[in-house]
Amino acid sequence: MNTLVLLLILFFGGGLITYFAYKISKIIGDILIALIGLTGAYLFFQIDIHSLVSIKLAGLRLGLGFNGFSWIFGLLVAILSPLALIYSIPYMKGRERLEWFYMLFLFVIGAMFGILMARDWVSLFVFWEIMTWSSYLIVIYSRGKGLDKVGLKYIFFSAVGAYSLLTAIVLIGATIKSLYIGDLINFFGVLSLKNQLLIGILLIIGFGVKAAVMPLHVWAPDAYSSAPMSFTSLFSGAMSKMGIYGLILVVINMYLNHGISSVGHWLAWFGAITAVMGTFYAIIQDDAKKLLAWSSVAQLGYIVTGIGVGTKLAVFAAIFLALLHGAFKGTLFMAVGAVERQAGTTKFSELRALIRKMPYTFISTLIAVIALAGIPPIAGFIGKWMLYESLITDGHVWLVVLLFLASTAGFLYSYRILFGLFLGQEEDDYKDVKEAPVLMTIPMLLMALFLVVAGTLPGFVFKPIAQSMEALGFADITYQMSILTNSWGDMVDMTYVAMALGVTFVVFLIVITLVNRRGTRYVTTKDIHTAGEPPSEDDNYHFALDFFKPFERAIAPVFKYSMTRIYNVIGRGVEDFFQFVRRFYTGNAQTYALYVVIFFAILLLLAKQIF
Amino acid sequence: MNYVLNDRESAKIVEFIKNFARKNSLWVLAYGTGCGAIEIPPTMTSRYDAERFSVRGAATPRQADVLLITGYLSVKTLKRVIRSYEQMQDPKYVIGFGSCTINGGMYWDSYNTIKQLDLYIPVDVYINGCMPRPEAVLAGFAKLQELIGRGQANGWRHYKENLEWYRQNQRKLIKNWKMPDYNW
Amino acid sequence: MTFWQTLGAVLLTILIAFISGLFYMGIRRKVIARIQNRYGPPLHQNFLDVMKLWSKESNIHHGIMQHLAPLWMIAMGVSTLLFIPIVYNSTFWANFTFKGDLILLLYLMVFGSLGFALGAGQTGNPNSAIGVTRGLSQMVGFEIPWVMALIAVMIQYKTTSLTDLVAWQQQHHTWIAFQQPFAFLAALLVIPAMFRYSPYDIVIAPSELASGPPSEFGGKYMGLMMSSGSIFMFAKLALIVDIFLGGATSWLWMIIKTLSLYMIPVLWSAINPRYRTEQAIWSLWRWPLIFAVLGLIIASV
Amino acid sequence: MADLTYENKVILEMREHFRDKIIETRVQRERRVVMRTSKDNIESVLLFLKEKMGFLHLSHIGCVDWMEENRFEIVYILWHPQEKINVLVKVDIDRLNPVAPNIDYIWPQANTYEREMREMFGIEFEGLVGPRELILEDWDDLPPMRRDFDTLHYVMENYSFRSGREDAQNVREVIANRTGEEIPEFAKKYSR
Repeated sequence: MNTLVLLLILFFGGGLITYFAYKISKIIGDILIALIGLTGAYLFFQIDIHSLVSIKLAGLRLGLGFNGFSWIFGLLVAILSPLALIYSIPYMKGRERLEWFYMLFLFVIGAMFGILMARDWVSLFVFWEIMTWSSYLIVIYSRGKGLDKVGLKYIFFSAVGAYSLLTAIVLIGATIKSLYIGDLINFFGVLSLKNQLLIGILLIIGFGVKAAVMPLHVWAPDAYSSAPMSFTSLFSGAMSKMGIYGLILVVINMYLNHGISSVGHWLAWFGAITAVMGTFYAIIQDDAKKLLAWSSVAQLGYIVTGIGVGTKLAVFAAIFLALLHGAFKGTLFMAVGAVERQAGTTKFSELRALIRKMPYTFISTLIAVIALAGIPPIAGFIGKWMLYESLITDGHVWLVVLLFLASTAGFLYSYRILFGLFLGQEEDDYKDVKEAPVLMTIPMLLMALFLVVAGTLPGFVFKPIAQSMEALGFADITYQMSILTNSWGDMVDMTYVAMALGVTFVVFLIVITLVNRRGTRYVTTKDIHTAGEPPSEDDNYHFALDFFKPFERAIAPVFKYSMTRIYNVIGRGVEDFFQFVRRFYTGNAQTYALYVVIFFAILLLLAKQIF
Repeated sequence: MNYVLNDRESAKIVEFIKNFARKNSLWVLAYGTGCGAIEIPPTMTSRYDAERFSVRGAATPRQADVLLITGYLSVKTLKRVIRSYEQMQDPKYVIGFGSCTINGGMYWDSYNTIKQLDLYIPVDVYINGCMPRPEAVLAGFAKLQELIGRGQANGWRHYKENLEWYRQNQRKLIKNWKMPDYNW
Repeated sequence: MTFWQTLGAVLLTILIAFISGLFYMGIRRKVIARIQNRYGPPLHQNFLDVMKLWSKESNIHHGIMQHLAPLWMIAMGVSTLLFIPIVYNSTFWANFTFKGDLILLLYLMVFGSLGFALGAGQTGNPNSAIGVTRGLSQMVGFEIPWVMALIAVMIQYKTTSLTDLVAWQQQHHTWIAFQQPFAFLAALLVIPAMFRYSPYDIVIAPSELASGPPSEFGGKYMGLMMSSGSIFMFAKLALIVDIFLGGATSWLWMIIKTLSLYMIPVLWSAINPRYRTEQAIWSLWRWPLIFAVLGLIIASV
Repeated sequence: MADLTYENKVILEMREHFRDKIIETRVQRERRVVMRTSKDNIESVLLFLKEKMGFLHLSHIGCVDWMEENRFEIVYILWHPQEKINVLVKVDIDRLNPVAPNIDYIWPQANTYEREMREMFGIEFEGLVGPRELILEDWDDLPPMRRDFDTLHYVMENYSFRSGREDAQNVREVIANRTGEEIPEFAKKYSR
């Protein structure tokens, strides 16, 4: 059997088997999902990029198969999903309805592979919807307070996306009489401008929902932070990249390759504003999950900007950042999940000083945060560098300024994560917190290791990206193992950066450790300068509330004059719409499915009359 | 090589250099205990300019070298002073400032101020007067520098060696001893 | 250039930057003392301070991150210095200048502060954390006009490489400060914030935060911090000299230019009180930002 | 001669309103009115002075230890911002059972004064909230401001003196001997 089909069967069939396996025994189920995850990764690497499966179904010609470009996203899914699954085993231990959770989890992974494999719009849409519904059910899996609203928000926006996707697909079917993605890309130039814009923008909305681009981002922070963290690492790390995948398909393959760059530039502006606002909102959060969720929105903004600008280096940077975002945000969500599991909360105002209790979690968080902030020599810097250079060399100065603002303000929440969770004054409440189980720390540490290696020798990552770029239609992709170059010929050699930093660090580490070694001692965090006041047992001077209050005061007008108004108008409109929609949304999944079917049927019926 | 490093003469030279640096860089902990603290601003600012003698302020005990006990010390403050002193990094020096630190001064019969500072923390230099004028303070610093240069300002070592005796005195006054342990 | 020559040049550069940085700080203390009608400490006072701090006989740390904290600073200071061209057209003093560009430097320059912030955070002292939040907020304030000024220069000269900028200025016998006056003005107004001198000394703020982030650092940790601070200060000055003031053809010129440039934040700080955090951010987003926007518009037109 | 109309008016009005609950009213000097009331009426007197008479500001609460008469005298000093007049309201409480009403609901700043008196004189205020320690720390002796607390004895017991201190004796006596002054009988006992 073809490996493509095998891969899909593995996840969808495996999902069903897992359901029953968990009914029988938890241990069998745990082993099974780890095996499925690893086998999936193994099968993925066995896939021949050029293999193609054609299925004829009810008059529709469906095709499955990777191309060079979707393979790179498949790589992300294939590597991240087994790690997330392995991480999930100890993380979810003791929770109810595990069979349900893992079945949906595997469905999501399978659907993501399906989306990347899909060569025609129908199977893409089917897998897209499987992914959406499974993830929706996982979001509301925890049955917490207020989750209904979160789920509703998510499914509402997903429905908007799905409907616009569907409309676009119907339009495509009506105009070019072929549902193959490749056909649309080839014949896109032939279409009338009206159709070009309509199809493209509908597709952008459809994909943009998953990529959480600015007006459509409302669902993301809540949904990311409400799902179990083991799933969120995949949700934010890989699933949001499906939206990015679609956006690249539309912006690069359809528009840019047929000479239309203005749509992309508009999208770039949306991306930059998303980055800034996402960062600002991340700064004012008190919950680590919420912070990371907003930060995901911001990071996706960078990627969208890169795609929108559409130059060679920019798209290269966007894909690189998309891969990296999968790695570091996956790590961060895993780390926060580990903290949640071990310490019981993720609120900055409650947590403090876990560094001595959870050192491995701290190290992986540290590296992931450095990557997030884009500081050399960790890999995040490379993506940022390429993005900035591409924008500067291409003359998009204001976009660079916006992104720089977002990135500098990003240091604020980067520090917040590390300080809020791991640093500060130790608290007796967390005296007995232990390091997370090995199965949880290993995936985090592996990804952190990847980030370090990719920082100094990014060529390993550049290689598959360059291949995918060629599949996208960019010619002359050159890359070197550790040297980055922009179109003006300026370059950065990452080995020198790593060497300068590393050698100085190590030399002075030796110096500072050896000098006066006998007189150096460790004191507890209670023994601090407090103007001589000896702190009593129950005193804790940890600083966590209103952490960035001065900064909030400084940027208050931004919230007050621009964002709040837009947000309120949108929010109020959306809320009103919710009230209206609520009547249709009975909370029963079957009813929703019925709606989709009815809508699809109506569209098909009307399509002939309209076009 | 080994011979050179262990040589007493070279150890002496190293010690001389260290003492030279120490005496020419006195960072004073900004900790005003009594009314004498009002003499510190004129000492530090334009009029008397202690900085030309390499004396400058430090914000926290971790950075400071000199603890200046400016005047009377109530029992409540004593607890804080001991803690601040123990948080300072060796070598550290104490200057008792004003007659209150020497023998109680005008508070000799107060129920709540200590009469003799060197029972509780080791004092390297006393400056008498009530208040000592900034000139006297500068003279005190000069004396301290002289002692450091000769390697005789060893109050901190004395404190370490006789910790039990000091603790006994301190505990006699501070009844509710809830201080973190001083692990050397 | 053999390996040993490069290594020698690197070490010499670091040494000269260290010595001149400490002397600059001494000059600053002297200048401020003279402004306040004081005699002031001797010029070599900072050397004595560093020596004394290294000769402390006991040192404490609150955990591994605090132990590592000054190391991030010195790693940043040294690597920043190595990527900045000091002497124009000199193969011996080239260091790593051909291996990096301005964007790298921008990010490299926050490496140490963030690493140090982690160490400051681990001390458990609330003052440290407050100082860090202030510093980060202020960083957002000054990075925006600063980056805009740099981008203006970059797009005007179509290069992001410092060596190219220096070469252009040397070949045309002019300074970018004259070619791009608005960007230079913006950079100039931002320098006090970059050096965290008054009125932008909200991070250290000795009277309210007890010196902020370094409040738990003493002895050798403080000593290494002062050493790295002097190197990094020289690197920052050299960077601005390279971008706007035409670089230097010899070490002497570099020292003259950096020292005169250094006098600007020093004199400005000598007569200023301290801002509050949001005031600092807003003051940076007023005139510097206006000049930077003007510079950017001129450069991109 | 100073104009004492408002001072007299205060007294008249208070007398009229409180009748015999106010005792010993007098104008001590210009802008200073002294009156005495009992422990049970002090709250209503203070409230009346604040709400009706316009003595909005509580300047101070003091305490005097009249050991021989076996009473504490608590003095509330109020200030009229418009007329610029002080009123001193005095209350006697029993020294053996020193309990006084708490008035920090009238003036919040009274809380600190009351805590200080609780610490220094051992006077309990009914329903006073706040840590017991204000200035002293870990004090387990008699409240130090009481006159029967022997300061010198306490000092000699707890602190040691450096030898050579000449005036570690009765200063009052030394000075009196120097000038040939005669110390009154009551002062001899409590002149420390």
